[in-house]
Amino acid sequence: MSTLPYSRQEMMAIATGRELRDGELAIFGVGLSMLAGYFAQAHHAPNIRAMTEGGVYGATPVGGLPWGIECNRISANATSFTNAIDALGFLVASGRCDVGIIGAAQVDKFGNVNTTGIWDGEIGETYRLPKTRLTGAGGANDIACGAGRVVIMVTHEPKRFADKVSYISSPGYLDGGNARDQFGFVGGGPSAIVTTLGILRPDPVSKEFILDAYYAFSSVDEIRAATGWDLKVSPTVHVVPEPSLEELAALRRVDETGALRI
Amino acid sequence: MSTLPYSRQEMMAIATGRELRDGELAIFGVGLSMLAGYFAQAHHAPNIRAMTEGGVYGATPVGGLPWGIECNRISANATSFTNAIDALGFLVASGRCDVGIIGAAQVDKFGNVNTTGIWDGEIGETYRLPKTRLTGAGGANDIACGAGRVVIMVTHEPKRFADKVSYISSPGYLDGGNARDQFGFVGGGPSAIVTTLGILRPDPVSKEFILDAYYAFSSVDEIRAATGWDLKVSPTVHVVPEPSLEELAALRRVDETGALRI
Amino acid sequence: MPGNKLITLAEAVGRYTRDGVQYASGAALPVGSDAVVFGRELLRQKRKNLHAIFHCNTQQLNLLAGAGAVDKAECGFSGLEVFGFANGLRRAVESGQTALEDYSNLAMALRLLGGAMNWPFVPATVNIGSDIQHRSAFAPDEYPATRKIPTVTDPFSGQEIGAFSPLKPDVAAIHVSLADPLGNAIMLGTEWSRFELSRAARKVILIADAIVDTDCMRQYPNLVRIPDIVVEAVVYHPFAAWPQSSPGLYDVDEAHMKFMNKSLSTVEGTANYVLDYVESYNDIDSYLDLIGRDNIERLSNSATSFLLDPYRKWIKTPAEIAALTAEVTA
Amino acid sequence: MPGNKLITLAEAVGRYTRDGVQYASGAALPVGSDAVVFGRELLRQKRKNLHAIFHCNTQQLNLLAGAGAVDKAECGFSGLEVFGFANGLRRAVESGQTALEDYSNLAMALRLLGGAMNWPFVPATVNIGSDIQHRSAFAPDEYPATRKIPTVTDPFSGQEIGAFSPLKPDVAAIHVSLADPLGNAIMLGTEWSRFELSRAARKVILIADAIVDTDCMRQYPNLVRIPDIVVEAVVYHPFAAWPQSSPGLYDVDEAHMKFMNKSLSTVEGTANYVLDYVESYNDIDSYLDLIGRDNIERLSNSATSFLLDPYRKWIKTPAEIAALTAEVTA
Repeated sequence: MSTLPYSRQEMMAIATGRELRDGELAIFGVGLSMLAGYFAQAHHAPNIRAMTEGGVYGATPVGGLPWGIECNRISANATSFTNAIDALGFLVASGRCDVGIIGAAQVDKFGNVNTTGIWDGEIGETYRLPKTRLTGAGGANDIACGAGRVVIMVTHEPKRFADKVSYISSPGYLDGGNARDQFGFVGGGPSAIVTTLGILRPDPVSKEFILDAYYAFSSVDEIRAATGWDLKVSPTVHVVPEPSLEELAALRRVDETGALRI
Repeated sequence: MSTLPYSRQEMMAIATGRELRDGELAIFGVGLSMLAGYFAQAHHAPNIRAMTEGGVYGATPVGGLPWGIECNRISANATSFTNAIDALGFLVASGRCDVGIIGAAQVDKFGNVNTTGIWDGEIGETYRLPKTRLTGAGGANDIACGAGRVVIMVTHEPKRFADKVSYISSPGYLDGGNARDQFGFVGGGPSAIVTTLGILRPDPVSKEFILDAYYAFSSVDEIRAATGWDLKVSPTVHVVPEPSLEELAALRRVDETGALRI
Repeated sequence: MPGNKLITLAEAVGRYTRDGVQYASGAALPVGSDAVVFGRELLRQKRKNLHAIFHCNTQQLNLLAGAGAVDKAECGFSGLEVFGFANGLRRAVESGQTALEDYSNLAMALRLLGGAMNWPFVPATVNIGSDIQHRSAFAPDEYPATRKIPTVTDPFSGQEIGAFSPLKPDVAAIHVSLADPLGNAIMLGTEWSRFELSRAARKVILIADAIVDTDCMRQYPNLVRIPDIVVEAVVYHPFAAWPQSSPGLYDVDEAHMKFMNKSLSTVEGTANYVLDYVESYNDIDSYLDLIGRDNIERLSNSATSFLLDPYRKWIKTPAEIAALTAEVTA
Repeated sequence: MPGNKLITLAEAVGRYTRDGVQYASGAALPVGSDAVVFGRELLRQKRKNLHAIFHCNTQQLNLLAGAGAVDKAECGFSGLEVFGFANGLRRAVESGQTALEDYSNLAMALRLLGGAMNWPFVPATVNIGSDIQHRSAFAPDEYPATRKIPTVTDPFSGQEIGAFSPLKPDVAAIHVSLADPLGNAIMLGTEWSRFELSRAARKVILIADAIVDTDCMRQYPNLVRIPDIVVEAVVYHPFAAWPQSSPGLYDVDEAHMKFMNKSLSTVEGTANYVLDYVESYNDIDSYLDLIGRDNIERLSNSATSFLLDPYRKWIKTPAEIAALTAEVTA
């Protein structure tokens, strides 16, 4: 790693940012996903319509990674502040938002996300206490249900890539196939899982996530070993282009305090 | 009339204003009902929490009768402007508002109000065109469903007091008795019909409106003759106290342009 | 959609409307903020068979319906408040020209909320039990009408309440006090349901009495209830609500309110009104001439003028706006 | 309820809360506006067995739960954003001390909207299909939980969606940037769901960083999203959100955010924190001393300070506020 001119987190943020297209209405979660989103705006999507679930519009973070979606670092130059009903309801749950970026503590092969808790084994019929309580769904469930497509950002470790998450906080493709249809979700579901090692995308029919690409510094074998299910590999698996100098410069302008350089 | 130091409309407005108590959350409709409400605030209910369905709070009209609930005459000194969802939903339909004042083109013996149209005879099974189209329900339906109690202001004429209104725009007691219960309305229904001739109040059980009081210038016989159904008279029927000098002065301060003096 | 979105009124009507469109305005009240001038331009461009969604009737719907351009309308209130019945709309309804579907004012706001939220229905605890629920001008032969405000069972209590159908108009022309060229808007006075409408409509056009620099929005972001991300186009048009009022900018023109409504009470009067007050001007200057420069000065001398004070320093001149508009058209 | 409503923080907690109360705050986010100081006072007055309604967790809930004062909590997000897991709340949940019922952030806002509207239920197109719908910490033995987010049938399409239960907390302490003595309030920065909460709660107490004259509200009525008519009491308390931020007034105190959260990760650390940062001050001055006067100066030097500029001239001095508060108490 030390030989690379960029960190794995930076590669993940840039690969995530590349998923966003100019002009889209896009919602960014807290932390890394916000840097990834604002990187896209700073680099290749100047007309992206960026928002946070706090209802903060027209802003560009100042002073480094905002501490939260409502942090003063993002409130210092907004053109509009509204509220949760507006941002998560009118603009996201409605289906109006093109793309959202969310994080995950645990994700499974159908792109279901757990951010609620870790249990030892299945929870069972009784809702017993979690071994480790996490942060809950936040706005990610709303984004997962409503956004046109969702990009999931997650550190690639076996414990985070489970065959089945212990708790679905935010729905991916549920049991796979057309399982989302019975709930009538207006959003299309996760289009990519971008990790510190590569990019997974869903099979168009089964909706199982398969390995689509790896980074210059990773490999198919490394990724399969770091995945908690028997990860299938796309016949077109390929290497993700390394960050360009322009991309890195844009990212680091947004990530002023170097949160991604760790 | 010319011998009285006040007009019938002024008497009606003062009698309506007397229905309001200090500290109540009160909503006023457009026109005369607004003058009646702000008269109460100016005279005996200084701490009334007055609002209009536009979501205009903390205001006192300037320059005379406002042309509408959002008129600049009422927007010139407000402390808060919000919106319809707030005023009619959160504060009125919710049951939070203590009292509302509404007008009527036609009212029936159960306090049902028609402001939608006049047909010749019953409408029948097909929704045929009205002979005369009126203004529709506006916010009065919402007030009639949600406000703790409702005061109806109406000019006392036989054509306006029908045995049964041709169209229920805003529900009173519907078919009488407990008929409102099946719809679960949180509001209690109309507590009084204040007219240019007297005051009608509902029988506690049947909910039929009966004559409760007449004015110094009217009589039981005159009122019965001006009512389109066989109006019952309360055993405690009595004369309404005439406006005091203080009441008249307060009313005329609010009614700066003399809308009620006609 | 960041970027300068200033276009002319004529261009906005030309680009975003067509015959038969489901057109929303009047998420405003009959005496206050409404883009009445947009309705005039719809008539100038001969739009017809409109399906009008007006939270409340305004002089705009009164004019459009009176002139025969409206087939269907949905309203919460169809009068003109203290100015009385809306004679143009009334005539169109009584003649059968316009089918007017009645709701209450809260119902219309909730239907816009439901459209913005993309709900399949909105809970209704009002309008039920009255003839608003049981009578439908859009389905006159159904009595009781069962598809207008059907019942739904609350899964917690088992009780029945009503259900409103959400609204998602094709296009909305929303009057605002101030807009920047990007489409951020400030409304002074009650919002009525303009906030919800701006999210429910498929396309939103702002009609602004004044254009301000975006710095104004950065100073007052909590006032920007309509952000640029939901806006397609911005039209600058002073006195856009005339003869209605715009808090902070101008009062209601009482004389013209009465004259206009009286004109609309007959076919002939309406034709004359259209000739004199719709087809008679060519640009903003001649529109203002029509209102009358003295009249404009009088109406601008409003008891609400102080409400505009904090924003005056950011207001752009007509020349600056013309240059910005040319930039977009070029 | 017009009239001066200024009372002290201690009086507000004493008068409006009791053990077991359904208490709402945190219609705010974990890093921004929340009346954290109200939570400190709840602990000073030994309130316990609270049922906490927090749209999102904040340092207030983290502290209250960590100190063992919360039996039940309902949240959309229970972390501290970039500051990580909320250790006090997490410990309380993992030990079984606090039953935490999970919803999403939109769900919590909609449940407050539904409470404000007095609807029996709110349509749910989110949270359905996930374990948020099927698992209930308040009814752990029911699986799938059928009373938490039951289904409801859309009468228009026949499709099933979900239904949220509305929220009507007994009392809400709402942090605002500016309030006048009557209870009119201006929020700078995202409202999150404070607007809806102020109408859903049975009693509303404002906790304001600064008190302004009512003239400020009359100049900016569109900013007054919480009007006096829904407010019971107004508490003046500078740095009420500390260590969280208040846009326009002060930034997040990063060091204390981390220190506080670390303290709350153990029983012992929590006890020390309560000793040092809850029970250690007697009045506003000693509270500000605790934060540190240099620290206050640093935190007040915010990139958002310009947002407060338009209102500064109406801000009342501590002496003026003390006189007004004495007036109410007398």
